[in-house]
Amino acid sequence: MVPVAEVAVATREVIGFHRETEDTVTLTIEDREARGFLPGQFFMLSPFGIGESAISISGDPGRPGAIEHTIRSVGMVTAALSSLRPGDRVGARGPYGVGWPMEAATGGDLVVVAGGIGLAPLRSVVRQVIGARHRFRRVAVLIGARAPSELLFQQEIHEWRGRFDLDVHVTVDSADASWMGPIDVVTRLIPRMDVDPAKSVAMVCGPEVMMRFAAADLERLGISSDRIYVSMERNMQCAVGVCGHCQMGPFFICKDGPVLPYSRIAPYMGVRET
Amino acid sequence: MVIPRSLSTRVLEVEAIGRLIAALQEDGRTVIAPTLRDGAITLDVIDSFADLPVGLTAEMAPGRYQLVPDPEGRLFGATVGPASAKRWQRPPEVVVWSGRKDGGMVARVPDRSESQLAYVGLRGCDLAARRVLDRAVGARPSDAFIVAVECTRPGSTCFCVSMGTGPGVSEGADVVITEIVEPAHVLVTRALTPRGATLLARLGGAPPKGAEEDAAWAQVAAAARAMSGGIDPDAAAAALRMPSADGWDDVAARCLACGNCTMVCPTCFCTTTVDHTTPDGLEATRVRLWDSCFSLGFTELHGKPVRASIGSRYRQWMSHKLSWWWDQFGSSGCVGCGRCIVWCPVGIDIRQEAAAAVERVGVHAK
Amino acid sequence: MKPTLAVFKFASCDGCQLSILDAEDHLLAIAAAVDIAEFPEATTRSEPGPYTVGLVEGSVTTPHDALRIREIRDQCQILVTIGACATSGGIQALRNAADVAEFAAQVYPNPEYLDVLATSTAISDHVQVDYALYGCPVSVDQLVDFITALLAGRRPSVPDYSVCIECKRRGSTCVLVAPGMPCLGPVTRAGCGAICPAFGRGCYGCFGPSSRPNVASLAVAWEAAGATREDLAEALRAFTVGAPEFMEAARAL
Amino acid sequence: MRSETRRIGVEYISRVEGEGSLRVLVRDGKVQECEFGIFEPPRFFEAFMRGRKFTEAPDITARICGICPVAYQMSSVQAMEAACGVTVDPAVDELRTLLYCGEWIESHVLHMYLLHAPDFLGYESGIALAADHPEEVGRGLRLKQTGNALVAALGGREIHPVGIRVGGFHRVPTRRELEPLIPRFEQAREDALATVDFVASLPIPEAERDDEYVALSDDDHYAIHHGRIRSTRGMDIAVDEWNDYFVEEHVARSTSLHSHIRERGLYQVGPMARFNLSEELLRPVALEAAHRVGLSAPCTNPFRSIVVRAVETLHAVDLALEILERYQRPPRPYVPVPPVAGVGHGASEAPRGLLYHRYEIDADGRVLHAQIVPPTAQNQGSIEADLLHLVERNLELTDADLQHLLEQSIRNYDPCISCSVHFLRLEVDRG
Ligand SMILES: Cc1cc2nc3c(=O)[nH]c(=O)nc-3n(C[C@H](O)[C@H](O)[C@H](O)COP(=O)(O)OP(=O)(O)OC[C@H]3O[C@@H](n4cnc5c(N)ncnc54)[C@H](O)[C@@H]3O)c2cc1C
Ligand code: SF4
Ligand code: SF4
Ligand code: SF4
Repeated sequence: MVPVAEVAVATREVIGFHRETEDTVTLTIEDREARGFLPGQFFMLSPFGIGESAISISGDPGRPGAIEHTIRSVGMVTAALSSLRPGDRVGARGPYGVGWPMEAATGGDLVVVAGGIGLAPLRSVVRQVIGARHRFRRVAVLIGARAPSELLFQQEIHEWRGRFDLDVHVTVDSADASWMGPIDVVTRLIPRMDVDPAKSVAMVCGPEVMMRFAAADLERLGISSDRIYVSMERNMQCAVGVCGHCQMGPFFICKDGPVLPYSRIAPYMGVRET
Repeated sequence: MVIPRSLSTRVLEVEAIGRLIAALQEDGRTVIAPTLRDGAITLDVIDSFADLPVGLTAEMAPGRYQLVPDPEGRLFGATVGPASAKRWQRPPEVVVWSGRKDGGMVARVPDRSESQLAYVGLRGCDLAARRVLDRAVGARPSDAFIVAVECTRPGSTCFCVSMGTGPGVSEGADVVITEIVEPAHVLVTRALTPRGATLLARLGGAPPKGAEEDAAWAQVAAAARAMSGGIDPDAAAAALRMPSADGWDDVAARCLACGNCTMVCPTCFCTTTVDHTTPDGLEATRVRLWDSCFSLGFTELHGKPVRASIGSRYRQWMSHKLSWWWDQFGSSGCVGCGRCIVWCPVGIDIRQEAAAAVERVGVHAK
Repeated sequence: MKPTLAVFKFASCDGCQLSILDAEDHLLAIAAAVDIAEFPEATTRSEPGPYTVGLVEGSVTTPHDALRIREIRDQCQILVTIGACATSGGIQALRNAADVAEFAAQVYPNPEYLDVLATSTAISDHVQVDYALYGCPVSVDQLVDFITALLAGRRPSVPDYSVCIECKRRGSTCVLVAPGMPCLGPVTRAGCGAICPAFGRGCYGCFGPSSRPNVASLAVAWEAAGATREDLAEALRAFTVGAPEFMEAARAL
Repeated sequence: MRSETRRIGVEYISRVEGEGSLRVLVRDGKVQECEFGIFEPPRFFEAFMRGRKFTEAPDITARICGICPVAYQMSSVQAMEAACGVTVDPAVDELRTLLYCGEWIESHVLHMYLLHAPDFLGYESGIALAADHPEEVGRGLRLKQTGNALVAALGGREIHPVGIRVGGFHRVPTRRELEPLIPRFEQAREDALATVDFVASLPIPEAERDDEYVALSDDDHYAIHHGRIRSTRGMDIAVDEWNDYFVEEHVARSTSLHSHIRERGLYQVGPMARFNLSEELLRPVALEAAHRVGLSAPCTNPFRSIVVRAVETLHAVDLALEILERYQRPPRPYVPVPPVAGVGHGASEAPRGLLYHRYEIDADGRVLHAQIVPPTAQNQGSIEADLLHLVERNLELTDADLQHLLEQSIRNYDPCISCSVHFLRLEVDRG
């Protein structure tokens, strides 16, 4: 058996492009094999000859034949990905990793907490929820961005906010007077959530410190740490647990995660340089 | 030690190794065996019997390796050298794929690079390491032909007994040799697989006399008894499951973070991939290279390493080997070969560091 | 439009820029992919800036060169130092701890004609540098890979780990452990392919310090190999003597 | 002729290794000044060698010049071995010859194809030449690569190889390691033969000017790193008599150091010197090729040096092939060299000519004094003499053509300016 990481990278066509913010774009990539995916899983995308990066699926798991990725340009690979346009080809392999616990969340309340680009993998969650709204009880979506201009999926969030069956809050770290919403870190919204802690599942994605604060607030709210899920980020090269880079304690973030129950990962998040 | 009845046992004269090598070569295999190379007895491709380091052995200590003559003229006098089978099992540099911009990206990783190989002289720890490494990287065992050698004179850095991987061999090889010099210098040889038995039949030899077989058993057993110290795998696994970030300063002051331990370890599997392109940008290649969790850039995230201090890198390595490996792959990541101890330029000894970690946890518990 | 490439020389042996011409297999392909606008060692052609990429060889040793590097910086979108002279001052930085007037008097009958600075310094001591390629000389393979990375828009892979990693990839026996020779490999940046141990000697540090080198501990290994701390300090004060990590470590020994 | 002043100034001579400049001043049809200047900043090698271990000399002095590091390594180890009274094993010495052949090949080929041939054919560079003459340049690159491969096989890399040490090599290769080079050298011999024809076909200007030619010379070998120092005008001295015969001094019209033979004056070193002294000792295939293209000693036209280089390349390829074919791994890579207080001299033939080293070391093997005389320093006087000679005979040329001719003439010497261990900075008129 040849380890999966070492299988040929399929080249796929980019079929859609949308600029979200100054440094972030959403690409739609054709997926004829339509293997299906779970919200929270990711692909390894390779712009030809530039390298490879782990990029979450940000689109609708229900949409066949196409996969959306939302990419923030922070370095050479993500810059090259961001410069792709419909008709271009990109190397892609995946989906990889353990996604969000959609099953566990079914039938209860759901709290989604996203910071920055962390909204990308959670957008799949919200979309799946909307597609099967009856399977969840109360659903709260808390979104934080550094500034209004950095807020992703603005049109879509506007639509979410228009729905009565979603409790959507958006906050920014700083903004000028034209911003009508709250200016605060996203975790401040947590204590105000109107959910039933015992029957809630929380899904959190954002910078590591933000996730720790969020998890602490969620616990305070009464959601137990094994029902709080975080999506971790580590240096990742193979995506199938054979290159060693993404290890964090006993976990390979690529295959045991990236989504992990906070109860399991928290002890390691608490230790310096793990 | 329970060893299953082997398919056949023969006593071979020492020179029979020449025929064994030739027979493996006739079968189209490249033979890898211990040979003298640049000052050490190490695994490498050999052509014939003449390439074996007959009459030479090595003394090993933390950070120290010295060739010494073996007056008894053994073929397999030296235990493990710097190279392990990992070099062929998971080579240091592999083209993962290559392709043209307008075409696809073509996989290049050979299905199994080892199938045409034969190893002669792997030890119990080496065999265990092959299983552990295959398991870790999700590879099926290769069909490389393996002639193992049981250790009768382990070095001071060996601790296979504590890890349960040697010095006797009961699985993972086609043929097992015990080289004895008393009552006579012969190779007590048994086959563990049908193809091993076929090979042995080609070599001739005689059924063992009781004395020879007893000597072989006794010497391996004595070697096991004589091997002191080592690592208490359970205590280490427990102590390192949730390691504190403190307590590593001492080893950090000594550790060079040079990565030698991970490079020589037969089970360490960390790699890094790099892409290359032709100047016109039309062709690209992705190469996978051995890397090490001791490299500062290994954990780079958002431009900064997650594990910046040397202490945290040592902690990662040892915790992974001795503890988290159990969670991940159901065994220890260390097979007790001692390579990392010998080939650490400053002689850091995983046995001592593990004991220190266990001790620290013990102290905390009190 | 093709990106333009310019190669500049400061105090050096020319070996690093020669490495470009030593890239026989790739030379013409590179020359086809970039417009070599300035490269006096190879061509009479000399186009004015600005240039996309400037490769700078050599260290700054004269007042004139200290000015020239500023002009070059202004002309280059991406400025890359190639080799030990440019990245750390080169072996000629040995003068930095000595009396240059006395040095000059040693070598030249009329030292008063010399117009030199008291120090040989790295390019980055004078201007901002975008990338550095290490080595005395740079490795041809690394140089080619670097240029193709820039052309492709890839992050150049310049290792920061130790020579030991390459030494073991190459399959060499550790010379520090086995015969017990002093070797700078554990504190030296990889990139050369671990040539020295493969050729039967200890690394002499020509690629400069690896990331966070632990020289103090290496001293113990050198002592075990029969060398003194002074030997180690002297070895560090050689081809990359100007690299702060080596300079300070040598002082502390 | 009208009264006029012509100035030709080339600030930065290209396609030479290092930084050099050219200045010619002609007034009323008379050449007033003619200077080939070197403004390579000094790097003080001889000064910082003092106090270093004698074993470091090959690695440190290699850094004088990236084009001919092997020459520096060879002259320095020979000087140190002489100081300590040690002779290396013959088999190891032959391996040194092999290494040196590699350097001759790659350096000569680099110069011929990439730096000098473009002059004769009117191109700005070897790369530009390749566009119209892909076959020739391809051949040159292949040949150069073979030379480089040989240096790398023995020393780990092409530039500043790491193999050489005082007493021999750090490690000697196995026969199996060198064998793959044999077919490449067979190809290289074809390429080198074709190179002789190629360079002989270039339009070579007439510019005979007799000079005193100085080189190492051996009775039974075309000398590379052994022999006495001989000249075409009868000098015949041992290497350690160097300072009795050669001086470096200031001359009035230049600020740079010029080498002279005491009481005799200018001389030149390099391929033409070697050829003029040892033509008959060339490998038969090289000698035959030389004669076939009409080259025989004495050759006094510096523009024909490119042909001599081609012949020497063929010689080096053929010699290397023979050494490779009969190679057996020497029993020991080096002889131990315990330091002895004293003085040692070493000389060898760098591709561009004689390279002399002299060291004084103490009983601990510390260098007390170092003296290094590189070939380009010795040739500087002859280069200027050539320039003067050419300007005087070609005053009718336009400035541009004259300048081109003069630059080309400088390149005849393949000057390796970076090895100007002790050149002075020339005041350059940058106006
Ligand atoms: C599971 C997972 C999902 C992700 N999903 C997304 C997403 O949906 N959208 C998005 O924009 N980004 C996502 N990232 C982050 C993205 O992978 C990095 O930003 C990207 O790899 C940076 O590469 P670069 O070459 O552009 O940056 P550079 O700064 O040029 O290079 C960063 C270097 O760091 C290393 N590196 C490896 N992995 C990472 C990493 N995860 N983050 C930072 N550096 C890394 C590599 O060696 C890389 O060369 C995700 C990461 C993970 C692990
Ligand atoms: S950790 Fe050390 S002793 Fe254990 S298997 Fe690896 S090299 Fe051998
Ligand atoms: S020989 Fe030097 S570079 Fe190689 S492993 Fe040993 S210490 Fe490191
Ligand atoms: S091993 Fe060390 S000295 Fe030798 S070439 Fe490499 S970096 Fe330079």
